[in-house]
Amino acid sequence: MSEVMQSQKESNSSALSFHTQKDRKDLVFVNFGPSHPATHGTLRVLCALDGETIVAGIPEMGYLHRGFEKDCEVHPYTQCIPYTDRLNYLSAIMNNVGFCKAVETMLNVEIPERVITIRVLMCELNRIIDHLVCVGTNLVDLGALTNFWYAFNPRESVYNILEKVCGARLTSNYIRIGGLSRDLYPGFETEVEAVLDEVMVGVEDMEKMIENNRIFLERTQNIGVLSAEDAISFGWTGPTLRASGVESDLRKSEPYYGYETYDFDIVLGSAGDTYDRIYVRFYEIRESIKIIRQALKRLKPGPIMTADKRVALPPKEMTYGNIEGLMNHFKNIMHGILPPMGEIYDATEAANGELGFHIVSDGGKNPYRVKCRAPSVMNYAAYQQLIEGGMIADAIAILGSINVVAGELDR
Amino acid sequence: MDSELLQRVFPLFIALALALLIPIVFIILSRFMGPRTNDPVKLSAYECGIQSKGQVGDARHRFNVKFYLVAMFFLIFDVEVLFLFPWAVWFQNDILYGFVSMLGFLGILFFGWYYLLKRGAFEWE
Amino acid sequence: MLTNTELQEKIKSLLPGAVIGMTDTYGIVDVETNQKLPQLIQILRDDSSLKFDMLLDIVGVDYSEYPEDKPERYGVIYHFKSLAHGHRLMVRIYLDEDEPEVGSIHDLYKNANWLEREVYDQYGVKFLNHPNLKRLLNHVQFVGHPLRKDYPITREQWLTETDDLMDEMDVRLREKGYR
Amino acid sequence: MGMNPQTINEFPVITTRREEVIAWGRKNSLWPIPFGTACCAIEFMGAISSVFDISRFGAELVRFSPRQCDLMIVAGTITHKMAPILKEIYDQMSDPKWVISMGVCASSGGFYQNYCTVQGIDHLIPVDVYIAGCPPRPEAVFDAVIRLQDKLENKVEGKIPPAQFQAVERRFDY
Repeated sequence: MSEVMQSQKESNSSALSFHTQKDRKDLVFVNFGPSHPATHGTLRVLCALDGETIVAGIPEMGYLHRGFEKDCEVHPYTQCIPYTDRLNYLSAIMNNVGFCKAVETMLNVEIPERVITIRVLMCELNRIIDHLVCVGTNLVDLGALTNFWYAFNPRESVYNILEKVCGARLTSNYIRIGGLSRDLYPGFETEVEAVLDEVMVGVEDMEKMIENNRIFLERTQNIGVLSAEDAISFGWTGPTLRASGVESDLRKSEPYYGYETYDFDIVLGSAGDTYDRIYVRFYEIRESIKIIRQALKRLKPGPIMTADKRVALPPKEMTYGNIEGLMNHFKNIMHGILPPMGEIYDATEAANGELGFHIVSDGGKNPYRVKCRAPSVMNYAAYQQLIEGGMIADAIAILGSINVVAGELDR
Repeated sequence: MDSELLQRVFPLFIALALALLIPIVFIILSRFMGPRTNDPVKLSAYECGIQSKGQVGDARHRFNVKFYLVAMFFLIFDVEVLFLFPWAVWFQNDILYGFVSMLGFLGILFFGWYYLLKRGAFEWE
Repeated sequence: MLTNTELQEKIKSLLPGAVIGMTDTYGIVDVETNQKLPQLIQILRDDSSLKFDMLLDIVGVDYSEYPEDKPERYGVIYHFKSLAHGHRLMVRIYLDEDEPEVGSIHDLYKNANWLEREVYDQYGVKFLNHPNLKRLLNHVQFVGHPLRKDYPITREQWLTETDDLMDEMDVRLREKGYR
Repeated sequence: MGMNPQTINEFPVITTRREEVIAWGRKNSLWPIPFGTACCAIEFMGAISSVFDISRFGAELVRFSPRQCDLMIVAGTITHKMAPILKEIYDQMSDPKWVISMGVCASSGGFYQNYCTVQGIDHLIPVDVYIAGCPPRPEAVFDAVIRLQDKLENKVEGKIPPAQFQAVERRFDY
C-alpha cells in the first residue's frame, strides 16, 4: 500500500509542479530592495521568483559607500579614528581598537597594563551589544516582535555605561593611539556587574521565547546551510564560520592583549544553518560575560596613556612647566603622529569576524592608504549561494543571521 | 413583520446601517479634505525604491497550481469552523442531539482532511 | 605552523620564476610575484604543507605619490591565511600605469569575485577572464576610479537612474537553464 | 479652539475651524517611514524601543510602505547611489507628507565630504525639520517630532527663523 502511495506522491508532486520545462515568462522579477525592513536599509537583491522559491538572486551592495578609505587619506591618524567608529556602528569601540592596534604595532608603542584590560573589557561589552542587535533584529524579521524589546532593553543600559565612559552612546571614539581618551568613571565596576545580569535576563527571556517555538525552529533549522569548505572559501570568519563548525577565533589562534590568559571557550555550531548562527551568538554573549568578569578583577589603577613621547601628549604641568614639554606638545599637535614608512596588516577579532586594517604609511602625517578588511563583505558575498533554491521568507531569515552591517560592508 | 420580531431584529439593522455609512462618509470626506497629487511617479509600483520601468514583473502570471489548491483547502475548513459558531451558541439547549449532529458533520470533513493528508497535499514542496 | 623562514624557502621553491622578491612586513611573509600570480596562488592553496585555504582580502594601492619609488604605479596585495596551519601570507604584484591587468583568481576562492570587482571599481585594475567585471561600490554612471591619487576627493557625480541588474540576471538565468 | 468655560457645562460644544481639527488629527498620528541607512537608523531603532518611546508622540506605527506613511525620517548617510531611491520613495508617498532629516549626514553630508556622499538631502527633497547630532540622541528625535507638530499647527512663532535666514534655493554646480 505504501509503495503505491509513494509512487503516487511522485506523480502527484510532478502533477502539482505545473511547468515541466523551464520558461522565463513564468518568473516574477521582484526587487528585494534597498528600502526594505529586512535589508537594514542598504542591501538589494533582484530576485527571479517561481511562485515562492527564488530561482535566481542578484545581490547588490554599495548603497552606503561613504568613501571611508578616501577620507582617511586626507586626515591625520588621530582624526581617522572617528571614521572607524562608523564602520561597524553596532560595536564602534572594536573598530577603534582594530585601527589603533595596527598603528601602535607600526610605531612599536608599549601601551600600559590598565589600557589593555580596559580595551579587552570594552571590546567584549561591544561584542555583547552587537550580538544583541543582530539576534534582536533577526528575530523581528522572523516575526517575533517581543524579542526586539528583550534585546534592546539591556542594550540601552549598556549604552548608558558607554555614554558615561566615553560621552557618546553609539559612536564612542574612545580609543586613542597609545591609550584611551579618558579614564573610567568611579563606580564603573558595580554598574557593569548590574548590566551583565540584565543582559543575562534579556538573553534568557529571548531563548525561552524561541527555544521550542515550532515556527522559529521550522524557519531556521537547516535553512541557508553553508558547509565548512564553502564558508572557508568565502572567507567567512567569526560567528558565522564557527556556526559551520570550523574552530577559528583570533583571540585563541593569534592572541593579542592577553587573551590567552583569560579562560573562555570558543562556541562551535554543527550544521552551519541559520539556527546555529543565532545560537552561536547567544552562547558567545555568555562567553563575553565570563571575560568581562575576569577583566573587572584585573583592573588596577595606572596611567591610561603610554609614556612614549612620539604618540602621547605630555602632562599639563610638563607642557606649561618647561620648554621641552611645550615643544613635545606642539610637535604632537601640529605634526601629528608619524609612523615609519611601510605597510602593515593587523587583524583583531571583531563581533562579525576578523576585522583587519591594511595601512600603508609614507612617513607623513596622513595615512597613505587604509583598507579595512570587513567581515560583512564576505558574509554578503555568500548570500547569492545561500538564498537560491530557497523561499523568499528564508532569504529574510538568512540575511538576518549573517549580520551584514552596511557601514563596514560598503565602507 | 410583526412588531415583536421587528423589536428584536432592529439593532441588527442599525449595525448594518452604521457599517455601510461609516466607510462611505470617510471616502467622501477624504475626497474633499485630503490634498491629492496624482503624478505618474507617485502612482508607479513600489519596488523598494527602484524605478520599475515595466520590466520588473507584474503578478499576472501562470502560477503553480499548489497555491490554488491551498486556497481551496483553506476555504473548506474555514467554512467548517464557521458552522461551529452558531452550533456552539445553541449547543446547551439539547446536548445529546447537538453532539451527535456535529459529530456527523465533522466526521465527513475529517475523512476529506485525512484523504488530503495521505495524498500529500499539505507538503509544501 | 611553519615559521616565516621555512615558509619563505618553501615558497621560493614552489614555482620557479614566479617569485621576484621576499620581505617580511611586521611578521607576515610578503611575496612579490609577476603575471604568474594565478598559478602560484593555485599551488599555494593546494600544497599540503602550506594550504592557504582562506583569501582574506585583496587590497589595491596607488603608489604614484609614494616617496619610496616602486617598480610600477599600481600594487595589488592578496592576503591569505591557512586555517589548518595558522600561518599568514601576503602576495603582491605591481601593475603598470596605462593598462593594469592581472589574472583573476575567482575560480580558486569564492569571495575573490567581489573583491576583484571592488579593486577594479576603485583603481581600474582589469582582472582577466573575470565573469562579471562591473563596479561594486560606486554607481553605474560613475566615471573614473575614485581611489586613484589623481582623483580629487570632492568631485561628486550624480546618479540619475539605478542599475536594474537585468544583464546579470539574464546570465544567471541562462546558467540555471531558463531560456 | 473657541471654548469659554462659562458655557461649557450648559451645552458642551467646542467651536473651532476645519483646518485646526485636521491639523490636530494629523499631528497626533504621524506615521513614520524610517528611511534608515546607517548609524542613525540604529539610534532611531533605539528611539522606537520601549526605553525612549516615540509612540508617546503618536508616531507609533513604523510602516515600510510609502503609501501608508505621512512622515519620512531620513536616518543615515544618503550616498549618490541611494539618491534616486530616496527621491523615488519620497515621490511615492501619499500627501500630505513631511520629512525629518535625522543626523548630520542626512542634513549636510556630515564629515563625509567626498565624491560619493550627497551633501544634505535638501538637494533632493524638501525637508521640514533637521536634527543635528551624529547620531542624535533619541530625545533630539522627539524634539524634532514636536517641532514638526507645532509646524503642522502653524504655531511656529519664533521657532522658524525669519525669511532672510532661511536656506536659499541651492544651485548645483556640477
